[in-house]
Amino acid sequence: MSAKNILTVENIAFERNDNLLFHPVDLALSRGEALHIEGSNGSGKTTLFRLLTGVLQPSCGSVYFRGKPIEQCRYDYLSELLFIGHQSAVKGMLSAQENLKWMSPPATSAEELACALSSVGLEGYTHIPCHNLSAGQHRRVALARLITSKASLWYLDEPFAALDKQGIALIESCMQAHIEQGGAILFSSHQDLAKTAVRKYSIVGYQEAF
Amino acid sequence: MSAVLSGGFSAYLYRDLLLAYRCRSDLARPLIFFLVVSTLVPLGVAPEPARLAALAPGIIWIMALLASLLSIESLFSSDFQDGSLEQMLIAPNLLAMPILGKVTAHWLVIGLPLALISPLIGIMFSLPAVAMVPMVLSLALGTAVLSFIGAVGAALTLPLRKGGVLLALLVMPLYMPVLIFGSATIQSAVDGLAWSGSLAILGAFLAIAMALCPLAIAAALRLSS
Amino acid sequence: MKLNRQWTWFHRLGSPRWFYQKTQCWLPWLGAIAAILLVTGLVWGLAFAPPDARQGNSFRIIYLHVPASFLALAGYYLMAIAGAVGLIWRIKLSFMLMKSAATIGAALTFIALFTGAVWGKPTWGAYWVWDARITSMLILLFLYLGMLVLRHAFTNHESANKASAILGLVGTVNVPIIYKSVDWWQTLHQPATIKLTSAPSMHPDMFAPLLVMILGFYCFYALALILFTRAEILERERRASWVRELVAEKQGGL
Amino acid sequence: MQFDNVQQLLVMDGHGVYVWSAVFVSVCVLIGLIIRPLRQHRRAIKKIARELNLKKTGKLTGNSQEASDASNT
Repeated sequence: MSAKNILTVENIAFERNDNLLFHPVDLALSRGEALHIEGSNGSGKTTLFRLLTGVLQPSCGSVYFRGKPIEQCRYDYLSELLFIGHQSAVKGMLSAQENLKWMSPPATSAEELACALSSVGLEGYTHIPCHNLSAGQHRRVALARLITSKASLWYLDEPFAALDKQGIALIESCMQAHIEQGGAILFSSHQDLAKTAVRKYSIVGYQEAF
Repeated sequence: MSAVLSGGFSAYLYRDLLLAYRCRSDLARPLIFFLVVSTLVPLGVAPEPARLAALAPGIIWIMALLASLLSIESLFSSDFQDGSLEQMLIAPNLLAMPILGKVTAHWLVIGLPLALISPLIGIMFSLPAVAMVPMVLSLALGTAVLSFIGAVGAALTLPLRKGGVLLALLVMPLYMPVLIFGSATIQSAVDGLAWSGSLAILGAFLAIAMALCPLAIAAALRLSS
Repeated sequence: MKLNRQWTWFHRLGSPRWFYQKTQCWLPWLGAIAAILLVTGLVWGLAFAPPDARQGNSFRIIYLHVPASFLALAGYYLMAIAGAVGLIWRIKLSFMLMKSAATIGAALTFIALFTGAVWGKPTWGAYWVWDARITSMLILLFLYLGMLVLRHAFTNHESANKASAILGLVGTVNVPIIYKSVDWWQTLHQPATIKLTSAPSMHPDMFAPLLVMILGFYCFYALALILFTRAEILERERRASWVRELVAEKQGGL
Repeated sequence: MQFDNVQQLLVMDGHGVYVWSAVFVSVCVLIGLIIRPLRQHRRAIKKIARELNLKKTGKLTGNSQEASDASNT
């Protein structure tokens, strides 16, 4: 595994109730590159993300971060990682700014938080408890982390879900900027990116194990 | 990820206390339950002070145990629903630290108030004054142990929809030693004996629970995703 | 396909197929030994052992109560160890052993409780007596029931196995604590009554059948464990090729 | 033999009912612990055999049957 690859995945498979969820996955991701994971509903994309972040242990195969298995370099792998899943991990009782402050590096100042929130279109909502906001706005608070985060490796599970046109364009520009700065992105989505060039990888659901 | 998350213990303790403070009204729920259920006993058993005083140590402890059990289920379920549990699992720091932070926050918010309010029940049960201090101390220490063991049950039954009763069944056998030594502290104080021994054993339970429970909770949380 | 877990002998030992075939020939022998030990022990204890001076003939229940409670406790530790092995090395077979040990353990604890309660009637005049031994046996039964109920609550087998393994480990830490605290609680509230299991101080004629019964129960436990696990293996591995050949061959033979 | 005849064995000077009820229940539970896994074992074999037959007959009537087989196992 050449050190250039920030992430290498060697035929990962996961078994639930004696059924393999998807055909073993083999992929590699290097700096300054985005990989678009395609797959029908229920083909196991979310499970793949859980396997990549190390929350679930694969039935066979393994994940390498810069050439080392993630079990051995857990600390620096996870400090370099930003994962945004289906759920937006936003607390209803906290305000949008408090939520973002909680999820971004401690050094970020109040101005940075405010400008990140305004750039995702939440100017007036920074100090309102989030249970008053809509699901789309919750999603935007979660995605504001893309601006404040310093992680180099991004895992985005369906970032464009519940977002309007303007939100999608905004997120795509963030991803474009991140790639140009040498970051790496692995994202799953049902729609294609308009501008940025991406490699595609499709997951095939598995009917029945061996 | 970010230093705030890797701060672990203090970060989660602060956040959970802030969240509890934001919805202060449901903090009173376990306390009101504790008071109401304790008033059932004289109605059910007998109002004579002598008989009540004989029952008081056990009853107060059982009510505190049930109040703590009631409130433990929501420890992880709100984080599980909105996805912040997944972020906790991915944080680079040791998973035991956020768990310690959350359980301490739960104890500060539920266990300690129960202990502080228990003299009120003691007076209602005509408990002798000498037993008030050991009662508060044993309840304070005991509810901390109950929070740790209850958190293990809550983490195990997290992915299940109706985990409430199952949580009680799983955790009840593990609560019994704490109940035995907790009510024994008050009982020996009422009888005028030295009560520091059983209190020390409660402290030992707390030490064991604080060391081992986070490991079990971490393993159970990883399982729930 | 490079398997990231290299096949050590430990893993081969843990493969369900090896277990299924190996135990095929052990079953008749184990069954015979267990039957002989249990029958001789029971007949010897019930008919030939001398009656106890104080309790008369009702003490003969000891020949069922002591082995059952002995095995119930030992079974709990075996279950927890199987769960731990399954969790650490992720061996399917040890999870199956754990599941079978949970069922057998619960049944043995029930036997211990029932015989203990029935024994209480002639000795203390009441069916349920809060004697230290019986109370800790009751708590052990609740621990077993907690394991079984938790296992059935999960739809996905893997998380059911892991959750009950974790609960088993938490339980093992608590079992000695529970036993010690119940003993301490017993001395606090009641003067020491007749200790139910005063085995060693018994007359040799009484003690010999007890030893035979304990050995018999151990063989029985191994037999039941193997039977339960074999059934579990067939259920879990029904898609494996060796299971299909086995069934086809058995079908051909019928 | 401690007792002269069977009748005394059953009565065991008054304690017989307790001893024999305990023995009866314990033996029933022990036998149950043997019968249940055996029955479970037989049921599992029958289930697998039925799956095998389904697959065998499936092959005879062409591949379309195969697809429906795979989905419902």
